[in-house]
Amino acid sequence: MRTLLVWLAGGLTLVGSSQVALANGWNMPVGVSTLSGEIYGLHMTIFWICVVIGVVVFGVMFYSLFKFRHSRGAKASNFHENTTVEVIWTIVPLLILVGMAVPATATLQKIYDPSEAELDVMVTGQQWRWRYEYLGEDVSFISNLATPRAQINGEEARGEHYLLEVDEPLVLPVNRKVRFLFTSDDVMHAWWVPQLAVKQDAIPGFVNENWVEIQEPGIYRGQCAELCGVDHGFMPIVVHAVEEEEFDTWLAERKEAAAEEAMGIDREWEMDELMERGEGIYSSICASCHQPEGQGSPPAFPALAGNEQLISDKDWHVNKVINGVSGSAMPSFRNTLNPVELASVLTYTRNAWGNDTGEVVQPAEIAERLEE
Amino acid sequence: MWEVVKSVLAAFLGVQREQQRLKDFEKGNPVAFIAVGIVMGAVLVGLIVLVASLAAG
Amino acid sequence: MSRNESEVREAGVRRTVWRTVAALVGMFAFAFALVPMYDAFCRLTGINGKVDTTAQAIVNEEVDESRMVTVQFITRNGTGLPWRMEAETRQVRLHPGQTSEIYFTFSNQSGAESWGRAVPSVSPSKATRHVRKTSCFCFEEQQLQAGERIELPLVFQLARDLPPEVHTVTLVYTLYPVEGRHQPLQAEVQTKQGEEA
Amino acid sequence: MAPKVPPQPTLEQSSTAAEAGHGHAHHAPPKGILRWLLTTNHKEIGTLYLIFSLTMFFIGGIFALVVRLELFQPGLQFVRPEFFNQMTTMHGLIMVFAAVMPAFTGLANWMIPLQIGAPDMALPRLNNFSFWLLPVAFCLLLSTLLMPGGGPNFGWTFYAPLSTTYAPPSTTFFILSLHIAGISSILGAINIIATILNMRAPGMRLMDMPLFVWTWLITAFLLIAVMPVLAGVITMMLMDINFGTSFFNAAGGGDPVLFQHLFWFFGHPEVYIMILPAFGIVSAIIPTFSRKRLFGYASMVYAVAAIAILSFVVWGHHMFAVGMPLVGQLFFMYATMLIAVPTGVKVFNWVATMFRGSISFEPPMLFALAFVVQFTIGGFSGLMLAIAPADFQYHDTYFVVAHFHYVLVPGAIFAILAGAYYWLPKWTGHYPNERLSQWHFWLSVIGVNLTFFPMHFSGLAGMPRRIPDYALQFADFNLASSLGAFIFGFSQLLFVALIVLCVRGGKKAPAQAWGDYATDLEWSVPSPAPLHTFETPPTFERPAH
Repeated sequence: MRTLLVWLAGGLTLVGSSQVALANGWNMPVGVSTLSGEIYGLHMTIFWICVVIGVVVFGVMFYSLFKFRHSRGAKASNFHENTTVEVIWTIVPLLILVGMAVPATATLQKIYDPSEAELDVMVTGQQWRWRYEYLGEDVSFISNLATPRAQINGEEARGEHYLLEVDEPLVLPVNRKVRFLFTSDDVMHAWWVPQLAVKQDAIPGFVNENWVEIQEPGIYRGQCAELCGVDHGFMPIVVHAVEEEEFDTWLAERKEAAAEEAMGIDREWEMDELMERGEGIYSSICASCHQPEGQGSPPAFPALAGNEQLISDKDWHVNKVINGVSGSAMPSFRNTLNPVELASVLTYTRNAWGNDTGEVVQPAEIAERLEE
Repeated sequence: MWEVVKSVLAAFLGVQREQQRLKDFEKGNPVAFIAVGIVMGAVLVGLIVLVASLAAG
Repeated sequence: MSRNESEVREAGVRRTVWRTVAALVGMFAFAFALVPMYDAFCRLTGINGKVDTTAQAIVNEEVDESRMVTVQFITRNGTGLPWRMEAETRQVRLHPGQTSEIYFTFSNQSGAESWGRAVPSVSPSKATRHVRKTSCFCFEEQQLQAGERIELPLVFQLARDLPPEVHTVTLVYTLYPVEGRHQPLQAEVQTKQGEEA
Repeated sequence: MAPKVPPQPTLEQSSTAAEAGHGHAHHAPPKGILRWLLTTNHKEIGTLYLIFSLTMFFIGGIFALVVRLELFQPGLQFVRPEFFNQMTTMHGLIMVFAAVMPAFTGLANWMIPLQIGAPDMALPRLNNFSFWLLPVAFCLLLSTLLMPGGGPNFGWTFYAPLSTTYAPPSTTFFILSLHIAGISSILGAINIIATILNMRAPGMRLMDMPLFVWTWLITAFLLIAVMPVLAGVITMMLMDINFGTSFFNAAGGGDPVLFQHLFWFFGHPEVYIMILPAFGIVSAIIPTFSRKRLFGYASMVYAVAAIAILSFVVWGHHMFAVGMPLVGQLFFMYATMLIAVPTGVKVFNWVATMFRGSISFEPPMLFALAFVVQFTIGGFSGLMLAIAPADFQYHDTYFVVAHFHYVLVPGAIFAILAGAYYWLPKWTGHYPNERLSQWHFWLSVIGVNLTFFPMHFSGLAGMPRRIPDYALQFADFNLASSLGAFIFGFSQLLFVALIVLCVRGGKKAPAQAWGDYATDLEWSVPSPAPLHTFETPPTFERPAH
């Protein structure tokens, strides 16, 4: 009787501790989207089924190891076949799995439901950042890792959301179905936010579709989930889910800011205006390959500081940035940066780290070049 | 022939009696088992595709 | 082991070896045969958004007035091609069964003539077979002189039997450089740029 | 009732003395290095395979320790990300193609002729050639680490376009080395099929073969069917990289998803190739030390045969997040569930063998038991991964890493270690040192579980695969994993010490080293097994199975 109590107490503490563990950060998040709860349910159901089968199987096994020890003079019996037992222990798991297949099919059908969405967002994976375009709204921006390199190299203390923070989060409305279209500009990436239970590969040359309907406002963080090269671990995803009105005002603001930026193209920009803005863009996008001081890491990533070709031939430099170099890691920034941003980063790279050519690249010049 | 099909189905389930095994190995030639196995595999695949397309609706 | 027993064994070994070698060659050929089979399977079922690259005839079936479907057009410029591709309109609302014509403008920004190709992709993949294209710039490679700017049409019919649950069909065109197509003239230009890059 | 066999000269005598009762002149075998370079003896080639596999296991292990060293704490402390990606890729490639497969081939070369009463493999010279291809292939692969642009950094699954358009220049050497390793596996498989089908002792039919031989026959058929597909894929990659075709390049009309379909059509049968021989070894060890016949021998034989066919239809479960249509997702989910049952259920056969047996815990049995328990845990996480909607949360996270390491490390590698401990008395004539093997066993079990169990939680909590640095919430899990990895890594050195001691000395082992319950033919040969055995095939009475 006593051993039974001991076993019971042990079992209870095990289950209790596992509950505590599963709650905070040890288990799949329950998530905040309409489907993430169902997926969590499936996960926990199959998990507990496996635990039960495991306890039974290992129980019989350890019981036999303990009871039928040769050293205790256990005599081996001679049965070696019993097809009925075998049929039973094959059919039972088969039925359990068929039982699991039914809810799994239902959830999968919901995931694949292409019903009408109020908002379409195009998500494009690039080597080592994400670009978001609100289709039909003329709002699009790049989302780069915001964790400073110093924290990564251990020179500074690591922030709370280390490696899971971006400069421009994806802002989405709550309680509205958002349809995602995934594609990639170079290699395969995968867009994954655990709290939203959405994971989809971004394949170059093809488009994949998925959707989410977030139920609670909040900040949800995720990462790229398909090996895509050097900075695969450094291209996070941050989604700000906000109330519907707040989203509409934000979208209107961004639309107007984009329009105003487009207006500002033809006015004459000052050197330091462009330099200051260019430095921001350089550090968030270009530094990961060409290094913060522009020394690059040849032969893969050419140096920009003191690069004779760059300093002498401005046209060549502009062409490289706008059209990229096919077959290399240098992407085309033609429609990822607007003319003002292109002009800023070009002016910065032509005048920083001792390259001081003194030339200012005007947004109007770039805009005209893009419209040729 | 029906004997071979029954054995292959038992194999897919993963359960078989000893004396059935002796009989199968005794007179059945392996090529027949492989051929029926592949055919039954294809039938199983067809069945699953049917169920999947029905479920997909 | 007597002589004929070892001969029987050698013969058995030789027979087995040749059969396995045949199987190996078969499987290697099968691996390469999988490529066209995959293409055919994709076109048949329309998975992975692979659209037919051959013109299809318009089927005159009366238009299904009861529902409207939004067809979106998205253009993306691949790396390394100094072109710009713009769709005339961002999206169009159609009844299943209707045909529509959309113009896409291509402009070559670089100082040299170059070849490009637009790779199509459709989402959701179940709608792929129901987009019948009669003429599309994506059927063949396009050539643009330096600074040239042309408009090419996309004429397609949205099939009447488009599955009812599909409300939005997105056509995405990704523009890629075509390296293979080098005319002699083009070759020198390319190598000159090659040294500079 | 072991079959009666004429007494055979022992190892030392046979290599020097002229063969008893054989007419053909036997020139003195070459000495030293030349002996091992030119050997066509299945025992020597088996030893070569096993030694090669052990060295590669340590090299792959070092790469893994570099990975775990970097992941010990958040932040980049030791290696740059480019080198980290090379380490994860090379760890995968070396462990799969250079450690696990050659180890099973080595055990096959040693034991199959002995277990079916054949004097040697069907094609001895081909056997030598297929071994010596391996060092060439993997020296080439390891040399890519020193090439400009670094070695392969696109994961052991080398997905296009990362492995074609955006790959380092050394990728062509990577393709060449995989071709050579593939050819070596294919030639080995041909040899094994020819041996098993044609060179069994008279009286022994297909059905009397031990389960290790049966599982290896099925594995050899899988190898013949799948290695050419791998060769096809890497040839297409080679043409994409160097000859301007575009199989997998969207720009030229190709499709990166085609690569994944082709790779995993090879990939899934490949994981069965790595586990079926382990089923064979464990099914030989557990009955011997439970002193009881294997429960449901027929079911095991049939299930293993069925796996050979069904393993070709489930490759899609590696690609649930790639954007397959609903019908494809459902098909692969159902097919994976259907095949998981007959495979997983084999574990119950081993447990039933132990039930009401008379069990003793010598080293081989310890490893076999650890295999059964931990392989089942890997099987359960595999069952969870089969649920497609849940796989959207598991795919490409550390939960998947935990799954396949539980199935491969305490699965395939513990089975290889169990096989080694089980047949060491036959190979060397001495029992492995009891105390040292206990230490090796318990340290390995602690190391394996401390390394891979926390990975379940870091994966569920959202840590993706193949990242050199991670967010703070995964720090404790990775600390434990790295600690466990070092324990497991260094405890394998005990195994090396044990092998050296066992070869040189230790308790003498009789022919029937593990009691009279080991009834297979290899126990009828004296230990250490002489260089030439079964010159005259043994008469074989059919023991009731």
